[in-house]
Amino acid sequence: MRLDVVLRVGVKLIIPFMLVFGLYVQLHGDYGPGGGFQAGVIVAGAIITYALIFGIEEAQRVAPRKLVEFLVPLGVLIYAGTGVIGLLSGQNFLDYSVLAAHAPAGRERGILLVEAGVLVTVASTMIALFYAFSERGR
Amino acid sequence: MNAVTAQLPALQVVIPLLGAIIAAFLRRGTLAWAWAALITALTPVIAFAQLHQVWTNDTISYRMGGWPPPIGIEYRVDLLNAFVLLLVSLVSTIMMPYARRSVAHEIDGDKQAWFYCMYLLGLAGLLGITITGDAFNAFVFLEISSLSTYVMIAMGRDRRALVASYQYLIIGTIGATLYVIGVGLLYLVTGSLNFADIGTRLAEASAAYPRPVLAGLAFLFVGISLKLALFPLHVWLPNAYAYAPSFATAFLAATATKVAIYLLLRIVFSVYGVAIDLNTLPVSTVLYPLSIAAMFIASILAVYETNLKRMLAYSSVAQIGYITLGIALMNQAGLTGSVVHLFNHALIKGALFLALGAIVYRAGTIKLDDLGGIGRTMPLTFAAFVFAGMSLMGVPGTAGFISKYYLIVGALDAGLWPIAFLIVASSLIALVYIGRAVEVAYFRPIASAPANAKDPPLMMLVPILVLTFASIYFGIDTELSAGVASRVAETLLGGLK
Amino acid sequence: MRDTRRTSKAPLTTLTGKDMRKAALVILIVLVLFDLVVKHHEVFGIDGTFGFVAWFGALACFCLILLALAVGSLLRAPESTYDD
Amino acid sequence: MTTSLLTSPASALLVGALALLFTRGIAHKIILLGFPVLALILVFHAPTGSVTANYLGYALTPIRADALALLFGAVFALAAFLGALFALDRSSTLELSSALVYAAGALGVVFAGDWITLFVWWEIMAIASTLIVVCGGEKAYRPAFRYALVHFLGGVLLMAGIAGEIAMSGNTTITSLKPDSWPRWLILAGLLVNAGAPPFWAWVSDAYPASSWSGMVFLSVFTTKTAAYVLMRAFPGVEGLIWIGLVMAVYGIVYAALENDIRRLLAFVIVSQMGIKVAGVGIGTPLALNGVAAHSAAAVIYTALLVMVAGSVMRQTGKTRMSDLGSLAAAMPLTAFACMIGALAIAAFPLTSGFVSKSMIVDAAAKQHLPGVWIALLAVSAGVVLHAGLRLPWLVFFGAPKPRIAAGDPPQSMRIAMALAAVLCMVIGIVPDGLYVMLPHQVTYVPYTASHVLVQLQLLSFAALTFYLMRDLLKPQPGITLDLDWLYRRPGAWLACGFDDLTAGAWTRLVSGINSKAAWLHDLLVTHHGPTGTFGRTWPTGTMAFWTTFLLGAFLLIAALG
Repeated sequence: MRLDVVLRVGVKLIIPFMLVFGLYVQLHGDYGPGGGFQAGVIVAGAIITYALIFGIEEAQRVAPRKLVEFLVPLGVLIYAGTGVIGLLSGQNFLDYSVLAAHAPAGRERGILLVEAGVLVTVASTMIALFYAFSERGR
Repeated sequence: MNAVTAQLPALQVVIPLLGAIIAAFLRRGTLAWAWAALITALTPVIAFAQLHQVWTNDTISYRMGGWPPPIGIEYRVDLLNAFVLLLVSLVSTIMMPYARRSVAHEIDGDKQAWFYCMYLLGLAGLLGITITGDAFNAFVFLEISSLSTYVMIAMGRDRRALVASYQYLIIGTIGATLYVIGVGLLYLVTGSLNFADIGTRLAEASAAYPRPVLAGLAFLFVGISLKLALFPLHVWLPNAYAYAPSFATAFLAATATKVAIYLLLRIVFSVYGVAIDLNTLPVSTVLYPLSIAAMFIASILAVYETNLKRMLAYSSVAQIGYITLGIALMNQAGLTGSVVHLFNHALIKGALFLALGAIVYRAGTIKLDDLGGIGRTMPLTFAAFVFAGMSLMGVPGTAGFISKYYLIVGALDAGLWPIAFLIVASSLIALVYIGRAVEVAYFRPIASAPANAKDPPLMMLVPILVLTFASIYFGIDTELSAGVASRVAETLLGGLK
Repeated sequence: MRDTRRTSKAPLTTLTGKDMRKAALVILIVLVLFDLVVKHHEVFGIDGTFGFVAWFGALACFCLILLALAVGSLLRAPESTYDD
Repeated sequence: MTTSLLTSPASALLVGALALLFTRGIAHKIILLGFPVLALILVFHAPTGSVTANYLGYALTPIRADALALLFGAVFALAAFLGALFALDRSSTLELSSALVYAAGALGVVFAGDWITLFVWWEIMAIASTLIVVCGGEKAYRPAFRYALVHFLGGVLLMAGIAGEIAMSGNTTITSLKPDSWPRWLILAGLLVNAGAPPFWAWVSDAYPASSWSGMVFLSVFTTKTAAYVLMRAFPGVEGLIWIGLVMAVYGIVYAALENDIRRLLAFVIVSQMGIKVAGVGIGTPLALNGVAAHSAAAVIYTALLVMVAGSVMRQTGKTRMSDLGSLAAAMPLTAFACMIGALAIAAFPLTSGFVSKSMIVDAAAKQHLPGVWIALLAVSAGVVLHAGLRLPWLVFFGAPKPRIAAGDPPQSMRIAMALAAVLCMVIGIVPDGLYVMLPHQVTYVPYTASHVLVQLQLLSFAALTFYLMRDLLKPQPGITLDLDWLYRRPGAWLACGFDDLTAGAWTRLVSGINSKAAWLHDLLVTHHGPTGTFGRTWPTGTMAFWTTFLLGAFLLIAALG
């Protein structure tokens, strides 16, 4: 497939849009359908598409295996860490109202952070799974 | 200080959870072990503080994210789960010093940190199931602990570990699915996910929709029964225990099934028992035959088993039979026996599996036929095995005796003397399989595998001895185990008229 | 008092012989004669009588020996009886 | 509570027994001697009153330190020390360690305030004492087995009785009982087995002489005396005990008079002495019970002394048959002297411990106006010259010279042990007040009146006269005297041999029948439960899913139908 110009150019054009769409789904998750899980899959899809067309080595130059495996726990850490901030500032665990001056604004910010954590973990897990399967045959 | 005390329920779960994530960043095995040991050691402190609080004051209720129940998730600590929390966290802490060498011996260097990450995740999951007052949250934690368990089992050296893990994964997933269907049914009829809240709404719901309420119980019961390895849904357990890394086996045997039993107690007594007369529910009807079948069939299986880990795994299935038998009796003494056996069995099996792990570490095999004379080359380890084994049989003066005593009294109170007789009879089968191991270990000529074996290093030996001592000690001082258990039984039966 | 003891024992060793036997006899008689001086608090009537304990001791011992001989003639068996 | 349990004399001795297993050399000896001394100190520091605990909902009294318990506790600790000192040269760690456990069991029984605690220590004693018998060597295995069986039987009787008593009265505390219900009869029977009462008394003369030269010292002290102690607590004044006791006393005298083996002779002496105590318990007045307590205390010391003498003779000469022994006084002067002190004490000669204790029981019978009992006790007192009082010392240490036996007094530690015991026998006899103040009941008793002394001197000297005149009839002869154990040993032997062809044939058929059935059962079990059997092999995941569905369906069905 490497020699297939149409695919290569097409994919290069699509990938930025996929990433932006991922971000859109991510941010839209506060009010409508969407959120970190779906966004994470879309972002991972972008990388996986890249890997399918340009080969696994190319993809791993963009998203190295080590980085991906690092991001898996990092996302969870962001999630749980956000919860811990509530604990540290004297509120209950996962109570985000302390993140900003107004409680509703704080909760909004908390959900944003939590969703970001979910995005990171889901995306990196998907990619890691893909890597694991694709390297199995060798 | 007060602020910390108020946050204890959250910390109980958050500390191991965060600890697990951080362990994943640590690359070196020893470092990850030290971290996991530190994190584990914090959990019984919290559990003890909570038990103390519950014992002296009252139930603790914690609002996750500040949302009041039943809308938000509630962490609710009463005597029963405070007791289980302490048990799980304490046994894990005692076992941690053992982990370093055993894990280093059985798992490749680069995977050790990953193993500890999974272990902490599993611990967090088990503690989470125990502490949460929310049915769906319990499902989430059930999945967290199960997933990490699958990984831990798959990390065993034996190739069959993968198959065992896969089979457990399928069965575990079926179990979790049934559980979540049950929760869904309850949510449909009561509109709540909070255990206590469902309990209060169930009377009304049961009058309006009797069938879904019963169906919900059926799904929850069977789902949890898969997790706690109730006969005949136990088949995943022997292989999972046999091929998992030694430390993981000991950890799972001591904690995982106990937490599942806790969940069953919670559903049956704190949810259904509050609203519905338990004698009209088919719980006892189903549990009696299965428990007794487990006590006998699994014990006899253990007699014929030549792999010591599988032998003890079958023994676990049989012992779970005793616990569920106590639940089936549904009276004060029987339930006390159940709860106290949950505690004692965790100690006993912890000690036994750790001893087996030490044998793997030194002699490299757990095939009974290859272990001739091991009792003489590993005197302390095997002495611990014998003492814990005596406790398993229920020799008077050991912890196991206390459990069986209460169960027998419970059976007699229920007017079921044949069951009391069966309890004694099945205990004798334990004598046979432990006796078989003793015969090989002490009276056979020393075989080649144990010839160069000796007692394991102190770090491994001390946890074995501590747990063995505990499984004897709690036969003499029954204040903590039986004392708490009988109060727990009282509260659980509070709903029963 | 130790003397009484020896009287019954000393003649058995080859060293002493007749003299000791005589001495023992004297002591026995003296012991019985003491009953004239010492007041026994009798309970059953017979126990305060003169020389009661003396003759009773001899008789009891005699009876016990007879009993022992009877038992012995009936139940004595070689040491190998139970060799199992 | 926990502290007082840990510092109880019994647990101290258990620790000592454990420590013995792991030490050697001088430390070993220090522990062996030190822990009994520690136990003795702890007896006197036992918490006054009682320590209570709760076990499985039963109120337990693991420690009840009243006057009686303190007396027996002190005597047992002292005896354990003497026995340990005597056994200092014994190389069998198992025997010594068991001896300390045995002593711990006895102390545990003494301080036990409830039946459950008592039973636990009772069984510890049974196990430890069996081990001591086993340590007598290969010849002791069968006697040890029979000993274990009898004590197992006694333990079962006692346990059944205790269980019944608790079930019927709900009371765990050891109090004075009347045998008016079957559990109490069972308790009494269990206690009497240990006391050496008929029909099971033969275990004493069967097992004790099989033990080693040092082991029998411990054995002679604890089992029977603890039984006397518990009888005192639980069944004082039960009239039947008087007659059982008298039968035991006469039996002991008669069999001892015929016995050839010095250690078997002493075993009969123990039963005979126990008989007097059991009879005292049966009389049951405060004076009688004081007498039993005092006599037990005295008997522990002088019996131990005589057993030590026998042990020394056995160890130094390798012989125990009196027909092989004689005139050892010159070769073993100190042992001979100790033997004489012991003989005087057991004969209740004035100025010895036996005199100040036994006369209380005899007097109690008189005070209760029991003429038959009184006469019988007097006769039994006279009969002592037939065994340990005169027959034993005469035949072993004096009497006709036998072919020269090259032997001397035993090693120093054994000599010291015997000397200490002898001194104790005399001290108690000369200053009885030290013993009297420890007695359970407040009774003023003056042993040294002219009448008492004269009665005892007359009795003993004229009994001795009879013995002297008839001595030739009681010469030691090889052989044994058949006993009640014949009833269970002979049929046992027949059974073991297969007593005749016919029955043997039937037996074989039966066995092969059982075997084939057993093999069938075994095959069945393996088919289903073996590692590759129906239940044992790993089921396919689908089968498991099926069972899950089945269970779910069954549950739903039952729920729907119910």
